[in-house]
Amino acid sequence: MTAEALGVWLGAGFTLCILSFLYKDNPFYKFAEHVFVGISAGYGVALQFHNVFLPNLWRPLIAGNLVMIVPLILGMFLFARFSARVSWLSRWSIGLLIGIYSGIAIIGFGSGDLVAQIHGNLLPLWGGDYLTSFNNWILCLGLIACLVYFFFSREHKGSFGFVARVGIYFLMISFGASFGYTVMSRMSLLIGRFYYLYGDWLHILPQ
Amino acid sequence: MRKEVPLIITFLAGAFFIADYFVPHTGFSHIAETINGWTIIVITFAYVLGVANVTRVNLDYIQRKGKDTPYKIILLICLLFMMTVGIVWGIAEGTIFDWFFINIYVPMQSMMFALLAFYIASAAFRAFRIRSTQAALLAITAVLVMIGRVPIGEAIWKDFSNFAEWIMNVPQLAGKRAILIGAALGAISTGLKVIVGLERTHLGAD
Amino acid sequence: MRTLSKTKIWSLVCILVLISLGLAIAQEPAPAQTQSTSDSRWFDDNRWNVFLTLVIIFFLIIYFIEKAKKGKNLFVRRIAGLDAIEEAVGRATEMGKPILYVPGIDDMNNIQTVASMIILGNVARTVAQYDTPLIVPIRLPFVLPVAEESVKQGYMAAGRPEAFQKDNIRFISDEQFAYAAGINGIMLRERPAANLFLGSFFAESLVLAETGFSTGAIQVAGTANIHQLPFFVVACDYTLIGEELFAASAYLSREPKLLGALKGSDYAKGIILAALILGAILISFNVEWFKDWFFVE
Amino acid sequence: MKKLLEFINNLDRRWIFLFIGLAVSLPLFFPLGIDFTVSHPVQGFYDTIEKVPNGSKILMSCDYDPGSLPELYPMTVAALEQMFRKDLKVIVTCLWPAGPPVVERALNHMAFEYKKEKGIDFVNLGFKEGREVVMVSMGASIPNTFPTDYNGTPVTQIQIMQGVTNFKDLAMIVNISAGYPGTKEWVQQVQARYNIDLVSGCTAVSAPEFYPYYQTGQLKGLLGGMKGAAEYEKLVGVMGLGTRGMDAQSVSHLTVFFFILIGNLAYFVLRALKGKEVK
Repeated sequence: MTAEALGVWLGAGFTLCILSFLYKDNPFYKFAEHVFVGISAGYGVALQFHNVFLPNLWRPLIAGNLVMIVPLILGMFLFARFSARVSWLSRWSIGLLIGIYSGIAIIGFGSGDLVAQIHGNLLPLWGGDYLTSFNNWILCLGLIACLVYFFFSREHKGSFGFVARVGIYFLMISFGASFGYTVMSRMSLLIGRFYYLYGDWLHILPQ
Repeated sequence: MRKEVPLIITFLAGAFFIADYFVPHTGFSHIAETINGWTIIVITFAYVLGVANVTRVNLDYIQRKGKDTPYKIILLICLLFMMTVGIVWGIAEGTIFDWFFINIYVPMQSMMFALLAFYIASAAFRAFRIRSTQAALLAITAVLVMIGRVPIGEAIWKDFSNFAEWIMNVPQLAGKRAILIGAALGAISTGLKVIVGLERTHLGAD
Repeated sequence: MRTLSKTKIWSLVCILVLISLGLAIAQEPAPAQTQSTSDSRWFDDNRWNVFLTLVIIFFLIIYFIEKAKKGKNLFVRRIAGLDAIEEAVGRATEMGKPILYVPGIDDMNNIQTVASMIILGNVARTVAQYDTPLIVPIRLPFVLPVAEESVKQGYMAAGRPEAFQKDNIRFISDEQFAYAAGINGIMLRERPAANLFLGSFFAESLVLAETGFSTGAIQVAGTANIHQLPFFVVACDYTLIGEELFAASAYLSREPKLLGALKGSDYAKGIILAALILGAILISFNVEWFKDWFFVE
Repeated sequence: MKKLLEFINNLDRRWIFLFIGLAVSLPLFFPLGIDFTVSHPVQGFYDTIEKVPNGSKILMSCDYDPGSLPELYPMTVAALEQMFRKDLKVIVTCLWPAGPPVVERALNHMAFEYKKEKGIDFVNLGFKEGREVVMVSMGASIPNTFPTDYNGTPVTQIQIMQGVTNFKDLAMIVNISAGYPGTKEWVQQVQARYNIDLVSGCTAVSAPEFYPYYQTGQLKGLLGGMKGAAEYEKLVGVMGLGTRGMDAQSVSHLTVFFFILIGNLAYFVLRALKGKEVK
């Protein structure tokens, strides 16, 4: 048996272990699950070692780029968590990470989502062909109604309440579309697995 | 002091990276580039910290001799094995590390996610009840999109696919855009609160 | 005292080292740079639109937080979902059956979990008046003490600290599906009459909502993870959508930073609404400058 | 009648599991071969790549892991097919840790078929931790962010990387995305900042969320899920896993539709019957 064939048998075995969870929680599933968690954590460490630690930190450092001591120290600070006495040091690194991510997120959401999306919704309501104008009306009114639904400073009463109700209808359509697409996603994953079991493992699929 | 320094660091880092977008000055960008390089390294340590935590939690469990002890031992052995094999013999295609990744990690992770196909079908059957106008709209859209986006929909009605595409491009887009804008406002206000130090949950209780 | 001053000194030393290193780098461009053009502008003129937008939002949020801190009464409408929660809790107590409260699967650094804990405290206060158990399954170790504290506070606020049962705040498993399976077990065995799913949920939402539906419990859900909302909407009696979860927690806690942020983004939404309407009208009359101003480059 | 409805209403879900297993399996053995047309977002994906001058350098960020292989692997392979045919130079990066070995396989497989050489026609720069920060950092300098490729060769020794500093030196970005970090972050951090053409192939779960980006032109093209992959394969002219999965996809969707229908019928009829009894 070649290494490749052995691998497929092993993989198929573990696949079936996971699949058995459908019947009920059982030792096979539990075994596979723990193997998976172990393998994935070990995989992550080795990958980070070769793909980040060596090229981005270690090699520049031994090449004489002493500034790299800073991230090394900040990284070490994170481990201060394990000791109650110095655990406060870890907050420095966490503070740095959180600060950077918050700053970047503000820019990303502000430019890519907020301003750009408003720009995308400023559409001519008349003047074009009928279908385009009709679509633009729906986009414009739908967005306004949904935003009104998420407005918390006023009671949803009267005409304001009516608009909010239209808004929730648009949201439901939106969720419906997501539901449909999620079904598509999950089914494809299963198709992929059955391909593996019937094709790569058992070789019983018609070509 | 223990609390102030992290808050100052957070503020400086956040403000700097907001400014970085508006300031094209080369000197400014150089600092940003350096700090970005550091971040990539620090966050890698954070990952390793996570794994260290997993190890610690499981070792604790084994010491307490809980009923799942054998499983936890297996977990730790797998972790140690994969880590050693990868660090010592490399991770390229054709290594032992790669073989274990392709033949254990890939099939198992794929299957775990594929289980959701069964659950979504069962939820559709047992819990998807059209009890209100809202649920009805959701259901109708879901069914139209579900059938319209697969080939059989086109076999039933040749414009079904175009119609589903229209739903995606017009009514559903309006809802998604509102959510996008709302989420953007939420993310901006949370980010701001973190940067100015009003939100400190990430620094932990003291 | 002495240890504190020691930390102070160390902190100062570290800060100085960091700053000086930063300055050193700032003066010396990174080595592998091959950038040919150097830019000496201090502001990118194309980015005024994003700049002004952010300034307005920042101002609104800070302004309303300050206002809330000063004790100004900021109006927030009552979220319909809260009534639904109350009704579910009421029905469960009437039937004398337990209430299940699932706070999502994320850690305390997720703002949704924080919001969930606030709502949990309020649910506990209502439940405390009756002798119905409030079961709270937990996935992550950090969440456990916070949930215990919230529930305890709720019982104390209701004047019945002795009724608090620590055993009902249960750590299940930190594995996502094992956690879901554990909750399924609780639903099938202990038959809670009300299931509340509030917080950050992922793929397990479907499994939980389905089992809960099949046991016939009243279910109220709420999450800002948009991709999970469809499943909650179809299988639950009421669902808090996205921001409503945060609004509910702000409404209940009246905490300035939550309330102020909510108010601030409300006003931002008002401005956006105005811009959308104005912009659509202007562009329909072929006036382009307003739309062009929003172009991001 | 009532008994049947009650049976349906209280059906053990393992029966449903069995049904769905069959609905997905049978079409794999007995294909129906139903034809389908190509939608606009998919055409946009194809055209944007097609418009790039032959021989240009393209960044392909494969931000996924084995959990969504059936949807995203066919896209990766078909995109490589189109790009290698046009002799585009492909620089691959991954922001999800479990991505690189999978992409490495796709690259080696396609390179063998098109006789492309590693380091000259394509390179796999591997994984970097840091999510959005990696994207922003690449905007300043790609070689500083990725000093070596996946196997540890310094980028200074890789021919394709010569003259590549940042996004300005690339013709466009192709993103294959399974979630966070992925297309949303590429739009927010890179497309909005550097004005570079971006197309996305994503899981069906996230596709509806990206339609607003496609409408504004922030995304020039969008492949949603396995169906998107199948349509794209049709344009490229290959018969891949996406196309072959389509029949199973059709049948399983129909099955889910019937489940919703029957479930509701049983529920409402039963409720009406109970209402009568009470009266």
